[in-house]
Amino acid sequence: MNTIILSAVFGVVLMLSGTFIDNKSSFKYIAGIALVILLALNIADSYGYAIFNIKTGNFLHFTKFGFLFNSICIASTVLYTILSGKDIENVGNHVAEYFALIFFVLCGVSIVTAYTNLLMLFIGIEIISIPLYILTGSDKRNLKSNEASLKYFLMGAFSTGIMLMGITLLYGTNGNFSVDRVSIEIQPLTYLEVLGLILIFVSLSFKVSAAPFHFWTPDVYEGAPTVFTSFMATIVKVAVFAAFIRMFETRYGNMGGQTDRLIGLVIILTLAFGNLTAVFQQSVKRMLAYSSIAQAGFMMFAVYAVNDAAKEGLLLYATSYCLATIAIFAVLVKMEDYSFEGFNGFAKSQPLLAGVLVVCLLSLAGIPLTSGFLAKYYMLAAAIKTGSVGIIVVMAILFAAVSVYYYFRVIQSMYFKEGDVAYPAVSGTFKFTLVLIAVLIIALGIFPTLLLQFLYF
Amino acid sequence: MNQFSHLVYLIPLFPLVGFLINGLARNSLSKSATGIIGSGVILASFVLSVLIFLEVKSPGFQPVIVNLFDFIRVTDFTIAFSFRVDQLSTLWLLIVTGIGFLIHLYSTSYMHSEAAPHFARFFAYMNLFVFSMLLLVLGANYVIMFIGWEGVGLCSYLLIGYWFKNNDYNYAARKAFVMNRIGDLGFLLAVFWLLAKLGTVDYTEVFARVATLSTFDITAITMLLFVGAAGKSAQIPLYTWLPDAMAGPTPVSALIHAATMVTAGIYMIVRSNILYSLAPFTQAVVATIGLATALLAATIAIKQNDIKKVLAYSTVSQLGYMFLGLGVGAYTGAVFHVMTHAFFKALLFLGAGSVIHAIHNEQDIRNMGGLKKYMPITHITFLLACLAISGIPPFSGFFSKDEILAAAFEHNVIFWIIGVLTAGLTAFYMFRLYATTFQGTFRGTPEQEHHLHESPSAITIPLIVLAILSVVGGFLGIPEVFAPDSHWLEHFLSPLIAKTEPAHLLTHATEYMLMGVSVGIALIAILIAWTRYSKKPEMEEATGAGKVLANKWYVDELYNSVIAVPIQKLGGFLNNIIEKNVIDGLVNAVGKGIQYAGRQIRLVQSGQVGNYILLMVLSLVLMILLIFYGHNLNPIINWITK
Amino acid sequence: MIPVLLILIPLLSGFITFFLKNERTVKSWALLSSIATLIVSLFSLGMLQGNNQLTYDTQWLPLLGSRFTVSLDGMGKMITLLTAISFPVIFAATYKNTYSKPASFYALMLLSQAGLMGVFCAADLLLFYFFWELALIPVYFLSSIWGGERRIPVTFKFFIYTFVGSLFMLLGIIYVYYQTPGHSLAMSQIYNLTFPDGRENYLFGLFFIAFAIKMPIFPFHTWQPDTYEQAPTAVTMVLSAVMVKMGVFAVIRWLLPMFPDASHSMSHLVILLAVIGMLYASLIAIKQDDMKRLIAYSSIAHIGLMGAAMFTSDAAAMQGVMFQMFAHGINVLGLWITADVIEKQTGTRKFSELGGLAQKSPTLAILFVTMALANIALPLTNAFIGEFLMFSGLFKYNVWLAAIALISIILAAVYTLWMVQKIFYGDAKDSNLPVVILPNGTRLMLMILVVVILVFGVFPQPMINLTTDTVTKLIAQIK
Amino acid sequence: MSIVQILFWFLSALALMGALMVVISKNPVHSVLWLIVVFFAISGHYVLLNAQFLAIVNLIVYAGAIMVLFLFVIMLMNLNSDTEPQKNNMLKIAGAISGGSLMLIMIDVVSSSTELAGKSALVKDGNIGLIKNLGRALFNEYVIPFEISSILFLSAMVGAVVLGRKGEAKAV
Amino acid sequence: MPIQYYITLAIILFCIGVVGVLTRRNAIIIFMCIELMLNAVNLLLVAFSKMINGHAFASDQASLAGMDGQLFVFFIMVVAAAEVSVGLAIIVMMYRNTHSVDINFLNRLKN
Repeated sequence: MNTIILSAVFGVVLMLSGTFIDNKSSFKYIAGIALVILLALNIADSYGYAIFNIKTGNFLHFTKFGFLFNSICIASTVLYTILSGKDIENVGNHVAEYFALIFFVLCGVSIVTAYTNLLMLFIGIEIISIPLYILTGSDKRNLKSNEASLKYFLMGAFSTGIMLMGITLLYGTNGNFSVDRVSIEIQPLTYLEVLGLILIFVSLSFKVSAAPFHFWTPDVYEGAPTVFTSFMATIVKVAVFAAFIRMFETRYGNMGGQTDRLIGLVIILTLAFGNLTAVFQQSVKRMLAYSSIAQAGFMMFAVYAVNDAAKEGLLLYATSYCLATIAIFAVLVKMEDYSFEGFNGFAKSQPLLAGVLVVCLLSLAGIPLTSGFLAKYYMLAAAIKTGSVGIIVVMAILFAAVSVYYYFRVIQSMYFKEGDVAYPAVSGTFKFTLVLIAVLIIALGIFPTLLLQFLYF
Repeated sequence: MNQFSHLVYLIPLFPLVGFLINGLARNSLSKSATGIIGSGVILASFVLSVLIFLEVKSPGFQPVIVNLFDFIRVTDFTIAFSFRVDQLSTLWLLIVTGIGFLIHLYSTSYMHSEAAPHFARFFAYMNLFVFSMLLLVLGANYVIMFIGWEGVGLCSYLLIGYWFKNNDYNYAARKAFVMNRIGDLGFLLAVFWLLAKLGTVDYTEVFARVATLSTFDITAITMLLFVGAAGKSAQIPLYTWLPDAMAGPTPVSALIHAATMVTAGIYMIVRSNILYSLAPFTQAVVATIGLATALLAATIAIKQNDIKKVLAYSTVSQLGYMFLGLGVGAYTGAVFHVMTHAFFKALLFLGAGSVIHAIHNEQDIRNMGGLKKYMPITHITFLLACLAISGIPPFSGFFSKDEILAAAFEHNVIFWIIGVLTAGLTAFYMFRLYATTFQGTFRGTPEQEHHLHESPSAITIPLIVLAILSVVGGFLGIPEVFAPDSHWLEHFLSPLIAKTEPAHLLTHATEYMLMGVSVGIALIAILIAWTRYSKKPEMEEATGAGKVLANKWYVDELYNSVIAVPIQKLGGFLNNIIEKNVIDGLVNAVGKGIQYAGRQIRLVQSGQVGNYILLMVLSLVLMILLIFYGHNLNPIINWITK
Repeated sequence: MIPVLLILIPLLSGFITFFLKNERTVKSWALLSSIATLIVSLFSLGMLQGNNQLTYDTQWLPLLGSRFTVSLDGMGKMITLLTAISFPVIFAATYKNTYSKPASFYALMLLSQAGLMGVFCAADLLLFYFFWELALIPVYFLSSIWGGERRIPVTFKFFIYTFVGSLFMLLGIIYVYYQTPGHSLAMSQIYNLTFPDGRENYLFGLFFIAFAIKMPIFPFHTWQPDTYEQAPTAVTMVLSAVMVKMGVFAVIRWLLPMFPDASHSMSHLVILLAVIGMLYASLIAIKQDDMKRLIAYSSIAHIGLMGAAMFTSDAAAMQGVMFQMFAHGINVLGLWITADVIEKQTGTRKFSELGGLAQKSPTLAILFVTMALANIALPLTNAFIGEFLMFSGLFKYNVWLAAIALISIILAAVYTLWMVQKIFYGDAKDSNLPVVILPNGTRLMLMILVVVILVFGVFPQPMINLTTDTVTKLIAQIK
Repeated sequence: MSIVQILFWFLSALALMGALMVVISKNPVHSVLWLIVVFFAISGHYVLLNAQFLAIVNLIVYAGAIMVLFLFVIMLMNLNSDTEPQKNNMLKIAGAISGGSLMLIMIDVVSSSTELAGKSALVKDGNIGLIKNLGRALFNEYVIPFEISSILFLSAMVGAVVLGRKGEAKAV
Repeated sequence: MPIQYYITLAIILFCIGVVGVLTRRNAIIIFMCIELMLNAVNLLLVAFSKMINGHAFASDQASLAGMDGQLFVFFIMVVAAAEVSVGLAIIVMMYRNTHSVDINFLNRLKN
């Protein structure tokens, strides 16, 4: 509960501080400190030191998994703020509000990682979504930003409608909105429930940009101000996965025996769309958008498998994906040219940043020694553990290989091609944080236990 | 006793040391030092060989196996690096080291015009060759023999391509090596066959356990071994490398392509005679091939104008004889012919070398003539050798050839007829060569004539020695018909030769008749050749059938178009079409396909919200359909998702 | 501790190298550290099996049932020795070569050595996979940065190709993991698995593709000639001397013992492919005009033989494979070193532009010819031993296949001697090529290699003995 | 047919017609007005189901506030029927067909759902729709979602500020 | 009333909304159609809540069972209101820049 309340409070604080403080650059410090406090209190909460002892009834249930997920999201946001705080200031005048919205999103995140009631899922998703509509459109004079915002909004609202229909149908059968497993024995689901679950599944797939409900993703990610794309593509996306897995790990774990075929199809489609389309992209930013779809395809395995390995894997995946993507975006934001050619010769002018980028890209591509590898490993392991070794796993493998193609294009540009990159001077903190991320990626790639032990201790 | 036999490892060691010294210190040694080292080590080997021979000759000698170390030892089999001293190997030791030494001696003079490092290189190669040949001969199992087998092939390659600046020589060298390798392949397969069936390649054990092999196995093994022998001993179809090998310096031709290396095949078959005796089919094949080779090469030799080429084809022809002998079971005869042939063929080559040396590397006999007055010693020795090879009694060739022919007659009259015919041809082309070269008048340039001289003693001494051997060598195997029980060689080798059922002995009358016919035909041929070519040598290009012979029955061209060109074409096809377009093309097509798919799929991303939502709704509809109405699709879906 | 040292020395010194400035320092440092590795490796030779210095085991990923277990058996010792020899030889032989950013170059080289050592020492499947990839990444960078003209697409293809293969292996690993009773990936556990009917063949396929691409076995080989041609020669040496052995090694270490039945039932197909590949590569090699490409194809042919021999389940053949791994590594190393020297000094690798080098550079010619002879497996060179043993096993497996495969040794003679002839023979006057001067380090290294070639050609037994334990165990496992 | 039934059918027909007209009307203003008709019809249904509170809230929030907002925006933009170009007919048909098929499928699934067979909604009676009960529940059990939804409003407010305020400096 | 009627009605309304979203180009109309969808859901929720209540009503007239549904409707309205404010702000912002609310012109971002 700490996190939900405090993130809301901090959001309000930042919003209000906008009226008192003129200096744009001070907000990121405030936000940074607030985030660190939030992180600390979230961790404290996970060990039972809650400040607010509120009965959450059957709406929220806090678990280690949820707390750890929150921690990951908040910690990622901390890194994000350190790396990209300066760039947020460049988006527009409402810096305080942007940070406030980010805090509101975090509030939504901590709701969807802990909900036990469809109402909370709905509200949580909306709390996440609405600030994102706004952040996407925050570059108000930029037509692309406008367009992205409107597209996102229209489709988001539409998917909300679908989700509500799904929730309603579930309610119609059960008479309540709880997702907790009521009885040990698994009863076969009714038609109505299955239909409702499909609708909820579709809507959540939309949120995590799983194909064929991913169409908004590339456009929105490209149109949105790059800093916010970074935020959306990482923290928000993995949080929705937490919601997703919560939905299907509980009462609806077995969608009438139909889950795996549906999710299997979605996984294949997502991997295919994400990876194949990313191959053709000319802009790194848009490529990353498609890559985020592809990564979502892999994270869908957690939803497919819903077992212990899946949960562990999702945590690891979320972490490594967030770390790597945030770092890449942090570097990308400062580039003038988002095309692949814009990176030509980057290694020469910025060897350190290039090195970090390489680690991140390798992690995204799932090369061993980076956490991305173990994350993918866990996902595949989770899928295979369910006993169905088949086309989808092979497809995942093949598409993972395809993904190497576009990730390595960046590396090729940076290291093997000649070119001049005009890159602004970056602060020591920036570099340090990037190196920290790289180290984390590698450390987790060798000892994932560093992270996953928190699930059990 | 056997004190020297146990030192047998020194015999190959000497040449090896010579090779190392000459090879490594080639830049610092003077020519004379090189010559002394190079020839000296062979002499040392020869001396030791003689000592061992004396030991072996003594009655009651048992073969000595000198085990140096385990070459390859794996769970299934062990191959020892060991040498075997017995009658056969000792005999070959003498031939190899003896003639080898003479040729080395000869080379010190013949190759003297080479620069010191190259001179040293030459001797290094020669020493290495002798070393390999000795390994081949001494090895106590097929693998060691194979080591020497390939080693002589290598040295042959190195020596043929000794003048590496000339690309034609290089091609010839490569051809020799590759053709040898084809034969080696057969040898190797035979070795594997033995290993697979018997788990050993050791002669003693193989021959002891030969009874456990099926007839098919034995036939296969012997056939494969024969393929190896055909490669090394230049039999049909693998003979074409030998004439080309004349590209090397003449001593090389003498050493390798006459006296030693080409006899390796004979050695191997004699060594394996116990196997061959059990494989009548193989024997028939061997005899037929040998005979065919003898005839074919002899016909070709008639129309050759290069002095060395003639000799080369005569070598091929004589080898064919030896195989005929092997094929009809006259192992001793074959060995006997190997020996006599080694004497007179070395002599012929060295004589030819002497001639070539004298007229400054001219090899075309049409540009020679009348050399007998300029080079008396060469002339005489060459003539003796020609007589010997023609099978004129009492020269050595007569006895050995006669033995083979007699055995052939016993076996099959047709063999004998063709054999005699070939013998006639041999006499004809040899004396064509002799007459064209030494009789008549000199047809070269005046400048060449001015320089004509007899060769120095380092060349003539070996000639003389070999000439003596050519003349008297035949007395080692006097046939039964002249003096009963005087065939020394047969006695000497008898412990190693398979005991076959006694051939129905020819009556003395028949035998005399056979001898008479063959000698008569030879004499007639000599007469024709002498009279025809000493006055008016064949100067114009051959036409008609002669052209076919001059062009060696177009066998080279045939091989070229049937084997070499198709292989090259196949390589080109694989390289340019299959590799680039099919296999790599397939790999690249996957990449291209992915890019293409990416290009196409991205069109779905039209940018239109309406389309996006439409697609979402459609997918939703499909999903619901799939779940609720998709039972009919179950097999397909299960296949996809399971 | 030995295997840990073998991995750690290059790993750490590799990282240190990144921060060294001076080119000389970098080179000396790399050379020194690789020699240190070599000493450690030599040290291991003296240790008997069962010596606990040869294994190291510690907790690593309890959640994935994977432990950090490294150990050396006979084959391990042999192949790590090859790796340990290769790197100092490469460093010394190419000492005179200059690279832009030398620190990165040598650092990556050392890292790839660490990866290779890891692959050869790993006794845990996941650990093995880690190192398998770790060895690949530095090579990717090395070739892409310092390679030839078409380096980027070519190296990339190589990378993707091998990566796809290893991903399949990853699937197999995961499946195997769930099959083990204690959910473990330790070698001891997975060696004794039995799989449900039919599954074993699929699993075999998953692993085999990875290894076949790496070796490479026809028709998965097309990455190789291009990569060898485009990579900087030092990297090509690593690739062909050691890295392709990863595939062979992996088959013996993992594939055969894990799936003996499948290996047995699939052996026909594999051997057939391997034999086709031998002939195919040999025929193509005949038509090459580029020295590097020719050696590349010849390497494919040689590896093809190893690929065929591995699946014969014959002890002698297996010994041959192990021996040949070492022998081929040494031989091909020598060939590449010469190729490098010739290319660096004459500026070309094309046979059509070379010729007559023997006249001006006789030492080089002699050394090269010796190695060329080893390449065609002439007796008394090390390659003969290996090929002899392998062919003997292949022969036992199938006479016809062996006979067909043997044709490739004839073709080997054709193209190898062709290469010798075009480069060294002929008249030097025809070409305006400069004299090729062997730098001292290169000359020394080539001489050492030639000595090794000959010594093991005459006295192969120590090397055979080294790997006998592995073979015995393996054969027992398979049968 | 009872009055309830008559009302039900009437309201349903009204709602459906209104909904159709929302979609069909070319003039946005008409669409808004038809939507309001739908809302009224639905509110009528609420009343019928004895959910008075929701009926009122529906009218106030939807018909009153939201639709006015819509209307306001439409007026502001001065949109009329001429300004909206029609979609490509193909797309329209495709949209209609897919929407229609969605409807058919959903209805089919629901109607073949056995657990709903014979169940009916309690009309007129029941007191869960009363404001007293709803209010009590809202501030007791539902206080957490209730409070949390305030965050939603906060962010919507912030959004309105961020997006609505004029005068950003940055050019495209 | 039989619950099926309500469900059918709601689904029809919902799907009319969907069709509207699919066939119109005016962003505001599309948005309105989405609101229509939400209302269909609301209606269904209320109907379900009364169905559940009716179940309990038979035994206990004062039963509050099924109230969740009506509360949920309340929250949906809350969210819808928030959404509308943001959505209209976005549309207005868009209109300010392009003077159009036609979604077909939203095609700067594609492929």
